[in-house]
Amino acid sequence: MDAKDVFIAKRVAQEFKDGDFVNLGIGIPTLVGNYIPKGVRVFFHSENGFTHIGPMPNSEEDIDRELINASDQYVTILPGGAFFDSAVSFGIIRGGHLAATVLGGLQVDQEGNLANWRMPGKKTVGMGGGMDLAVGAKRVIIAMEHTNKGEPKIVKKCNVPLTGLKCVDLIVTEMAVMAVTEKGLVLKEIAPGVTVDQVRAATEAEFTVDPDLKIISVE
Amino acid sequence: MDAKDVFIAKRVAQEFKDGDFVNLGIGIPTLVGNYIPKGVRVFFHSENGFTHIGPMPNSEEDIDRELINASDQYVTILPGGAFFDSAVSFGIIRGGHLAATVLGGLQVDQEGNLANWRMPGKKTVGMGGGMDLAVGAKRVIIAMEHTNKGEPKIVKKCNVPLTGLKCVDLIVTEMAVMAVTEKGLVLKEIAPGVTVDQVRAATEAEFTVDPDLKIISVE
Amino acid sequence: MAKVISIEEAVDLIKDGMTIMVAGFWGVGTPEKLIDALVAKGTKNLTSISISTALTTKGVGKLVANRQLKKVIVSYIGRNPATSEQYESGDLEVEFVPQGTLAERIRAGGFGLGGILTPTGVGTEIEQGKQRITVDGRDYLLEKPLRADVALIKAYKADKAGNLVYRKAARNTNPLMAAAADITIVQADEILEIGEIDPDEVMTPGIFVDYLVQG
Amino acid sequence: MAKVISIEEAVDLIKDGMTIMVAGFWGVGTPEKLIDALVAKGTKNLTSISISTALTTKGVGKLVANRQLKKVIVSYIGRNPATSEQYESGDLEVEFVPQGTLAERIRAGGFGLGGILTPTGVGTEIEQGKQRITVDGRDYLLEKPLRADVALIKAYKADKAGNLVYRKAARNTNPLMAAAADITIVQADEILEIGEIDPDEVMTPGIFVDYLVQG
Repeated sequence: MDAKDVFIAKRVAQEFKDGDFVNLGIGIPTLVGNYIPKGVRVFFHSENGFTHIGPMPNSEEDIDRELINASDQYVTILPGGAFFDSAVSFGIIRGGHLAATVLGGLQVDQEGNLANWRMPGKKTVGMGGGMDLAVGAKRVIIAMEHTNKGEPKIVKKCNVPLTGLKCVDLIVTEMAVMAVTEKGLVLKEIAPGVTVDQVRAATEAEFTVDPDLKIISVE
Repeated sequence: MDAKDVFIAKRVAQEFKDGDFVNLGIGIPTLVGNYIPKGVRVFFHSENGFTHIGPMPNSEEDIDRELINASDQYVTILPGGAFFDSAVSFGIIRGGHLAATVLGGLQVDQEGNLANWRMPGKKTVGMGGGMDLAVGAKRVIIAMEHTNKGEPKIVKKCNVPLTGLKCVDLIVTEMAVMAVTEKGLVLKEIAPGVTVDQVRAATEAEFTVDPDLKIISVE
Repeated sequence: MAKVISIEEAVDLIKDGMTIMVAGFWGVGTPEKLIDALVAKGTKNLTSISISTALTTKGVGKLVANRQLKKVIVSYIGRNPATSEQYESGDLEVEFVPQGTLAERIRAGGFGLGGILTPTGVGTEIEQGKQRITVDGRDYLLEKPLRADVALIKAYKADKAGNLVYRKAARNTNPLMAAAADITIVQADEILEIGEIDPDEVMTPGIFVDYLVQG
Repeated sequence: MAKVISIEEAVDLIKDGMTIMVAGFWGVGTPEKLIDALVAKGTKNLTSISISTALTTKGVGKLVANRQLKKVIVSYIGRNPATSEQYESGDLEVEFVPQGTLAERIRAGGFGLGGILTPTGVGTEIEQGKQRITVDGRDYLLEKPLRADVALIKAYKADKAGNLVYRKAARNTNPLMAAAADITIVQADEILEIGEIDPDEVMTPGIFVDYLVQG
């Protein structure tokens, strides 16, 4: 596991309130589940049709072949969970019943547009439930590395196919936490040892700096 | 119970095939359930949320207060029935999963338009599930008296508010059975002792007479 | 996560002028204790969404009889003379919605749809003010979502995670309305501990439920 | 009323060129025995509607690998190299539909709706060729219903009236697809007598089901 990714996941995990229902996308977002602060109960929604995703089974004989998560991994369900069909599952997503979703990103632009499903020139595998999550969850948090091989991922305007229009609320990277506001991107927090100038150099988008800028603090 | 109404109900009851799911409206249509021919299994759908409506409970202690039909009568459910919510119940109706519905009529016109929910000048109580049944069931059978105090109910063009547009397939009255076809109304059967001229006199709509005109036969 | 509260606390969540959804069909599946408490409290100028206005002694009908409603969105008002009387006198606004359309509009409200296209009502009075859209040669009406401030739900069994199970014909609009309000309050015959309802048996997942009241 | 038939009789109902729906999510909730029999039969030029094309050894993926499909309507084709290969070579048409939209389109097909309005996909590539409709200030795409000639369903328990019960995450698209095809065929782990499933426990009412096959 990449240390940057763990750092991002830990910071994202601070975003939830006790009792929140949350959907985690694949990649860095999946890691977030490992770092929920003590005392905060977060319930995870699985788009294939249940809430209260539990840990993976301890042993082969604990596996239930009809209980997988959306990434086709055997999981368990915690007490209080419920199963439902795909229409209800996406009704939950689209209807704003999730406090948040955490998704990866190829690009996010300063208007909060998100691109994460298709990269021209690479294989197209489909959007799965990503487009629904992007427009449906109450808060859309993007957990991604700040740049791709030095190339900024937080841009003025996305130039790869969009997943959702003006849907992003918060961007968490290994360098920074940025909020998408009506007045544009606002740098809210920076990683320890990182300067605002370094964030600016790694970011194509315009952003303002919160007068109350904080240092990201994770355990 | 009016003898005319029983006659109509008995004739309508001949319209079903073994295994059909059917919804019966209030009034004459409700009577239809009493006269299903032997050997034909018809399953009744209750729009408040189940199939396989069974008979009314035999005694006070057999009543289940959470098991009523859409007319607020205590009923039972036959083996093979299932409960579901209102969206599924009307999905069944709208989605064409009912072989037929039997509805009453204020007016039916020669294009198959149906008016049965509201009579100007009288109290408006609402359409309930009637408009959904009119457009959704595979066959819409209207069970009604041929005239209202001598006034034809089968008309050239409905002049009271419509329930559904071009939705009626068959009209069964105490005088006649008429089919709505692409070429207009066709008189298919007449009641014993009734002449075509009498049907014509009691009908405002234009209709043709099936060359194979039959006499309605009920037990 | 559902919070168990008293009936008084529950009806305190409903303020004058709010829109409420009341589940049930002729009172079957209606949380009558919540309705009774709302009658006792006398909250006014409510808009109510329900299948019918039931009877003057049942379900939403009690709120009509007590003149607490300014508008009802329903498919049927027969059998409740109070509704007809207030409707005719102009004291009560009545929006008639075909029952299947009502169910879909509520579901759309809960599930984030901007509306649904239904063939129901095309060419009738209820088309007035609505957009007609042709899809693959057939005409449909665009019907918009319905939501409420508060949904009043009646369950047979609930667990403290808010998972609900209904019984027989009492299910009707309950699962739809539970998802379509900002605050969902459930009157349950039985309130069980978390884990006491099989997750496969749940008819309304707890994610939709805010408050539980002992029925 | 459902009729119990053999797997061979079941796949004989599927003809070259038909559209099929295949329930399941990564094969969980997919009637694999029906798929295997369809692979053995070699029926060609099918269009398939499913969440994903699963793996080459699972679910719809086997039909892709055996080149029996001319088109797939799916939300995801990752993890199945056969799909990607045929898609890139132009041998297989792929229509990508966001997963939640796919679920609603299938439901609309089964429930007689002319379509639904969803915010999903507004402003993205998948808006192409679709109508954008503004409702109360928010933009939605009009998404049309999907239906199939045959739906292939996997149940845990069925009774001979066709009532179905699913288990855990195997429910997914099963209840939606069961209602949205001209012919609905169910592979059930257990086929029970009528009356052996509690009517409150039924997840898909028998009215939607035509044929049962022992799983």
